[in-house]
Amino acid sequence: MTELQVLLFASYAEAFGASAVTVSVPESATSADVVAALRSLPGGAVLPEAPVVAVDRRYVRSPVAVRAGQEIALIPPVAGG
Amino acid sequence: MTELQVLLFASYAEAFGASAVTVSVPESATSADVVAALRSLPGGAVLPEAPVVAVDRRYVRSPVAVRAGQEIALIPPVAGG
Amino acid sequence: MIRCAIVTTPIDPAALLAEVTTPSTGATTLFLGTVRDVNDGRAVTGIEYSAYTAMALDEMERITQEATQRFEGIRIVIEHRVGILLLQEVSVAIAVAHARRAPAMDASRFAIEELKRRVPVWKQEHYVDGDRHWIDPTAMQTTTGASS
Amino acid sequence: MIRCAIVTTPIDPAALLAEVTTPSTGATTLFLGTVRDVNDGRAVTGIEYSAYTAMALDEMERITQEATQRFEGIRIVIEHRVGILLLQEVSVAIAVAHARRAPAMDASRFAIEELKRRVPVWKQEHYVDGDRHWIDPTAMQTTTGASS
Repeated sequence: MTELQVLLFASYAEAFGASAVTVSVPESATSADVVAALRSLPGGAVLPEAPVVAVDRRYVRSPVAVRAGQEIALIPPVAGG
Repeated sequence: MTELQVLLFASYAEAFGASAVTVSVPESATSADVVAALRSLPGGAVLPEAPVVAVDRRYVRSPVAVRAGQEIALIPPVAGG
Repeated sequence: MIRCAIVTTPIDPAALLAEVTTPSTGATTLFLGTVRDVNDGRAVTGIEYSAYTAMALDEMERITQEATQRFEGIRIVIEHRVGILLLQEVSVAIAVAHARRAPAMDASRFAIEELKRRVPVWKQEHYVDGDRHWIDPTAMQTTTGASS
Repeated sequence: MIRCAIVTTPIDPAALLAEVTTPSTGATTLFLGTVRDVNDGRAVTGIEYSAYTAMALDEMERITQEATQRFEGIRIVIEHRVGILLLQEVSVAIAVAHARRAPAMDASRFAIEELKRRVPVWKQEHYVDGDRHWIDPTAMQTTTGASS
């Protein structure tokens, strides 16, 4: 298992009560595993079926392998402008 | 015959050497008659085949009857903006 | 809300933005036409704008009325400057505000396209070599390079 | 020429216009998003904007790079403000200049549409009754009126 930090923003940060949380996932984890781990935490019910994930400040459209050292973030529906 | 004043602007004013000229036309004259009269004046060669005419500050698309008291103008190709 | 003007002094874009923006608008657009240094390959020092002022104002009013009908709820201000303008000076400014961005942007574009097509304003470019030339957007480019 | 910024102080539209306009540009456009007083029928007192700043900047850079490829020769500056904004304050400003107006206008529209679609910025509306609501543009309007 490895520990990964996940950045949270806006409504997600509010629901989890934190702007970042750490989850334990297998070494060969994907972004989908990270989402599943988050969903089991208090506040995890806020997440939609397939929340948008960004890795190293880029959107990832389908599950990708993730590892410690990457900047992993969950992106609520954006509302800029 | 009646005398009509015609406003000139930009390249037309430059060619005629005046910002307004007076032409003599029949009582039942149209805007086309006004243009024909202008064409015979010094500088009239500058006019294209069908110069744009405005009467009372509105474009007229085909020859219309004109009379003294109206504001008649010849409009060179516009280039605002 | 509509206002159109032909002005002889520098246009203040920030003032136009403030004029159209209200607590009920959510999008404001501004279009500025500015004098540029090269046209058709010739070095320009400035442009002299002239207008048939009374009709230009009427035509600008008609354009903004049409814009208001097409894009309901817009607030629009148009100012066109006349006289001799130097490089980078603003010749025309169109400010539009609306609750939403699409009508604001569409109305801005409609207004500048119609203004260029219909408003009786003319420009004479002044070149580095002292020559001057009336701009005729309807003319084809000639082999002498003197038109367009 | 490209510049993108996330700012915490008021945006100065006139400064952005001056930044993109040069003697070689002939058309400058500005788009401003401003806070409006009513959304989805509820009286708004202000909006709190927050961002994933590092990624928002990267995404804005990517959008402006794409715009530069689509509309060659543009000069573009985007600023998005974060923090609590009151009615009529500017949340986002996009200034674009080009020799000709069509690329300037097209690039402005491209940039705001992409920004709204992609840049990780969020807003929480504050209402007269003290309630607050995260805005989700992807949500369908609900019967409670709580979504927009």
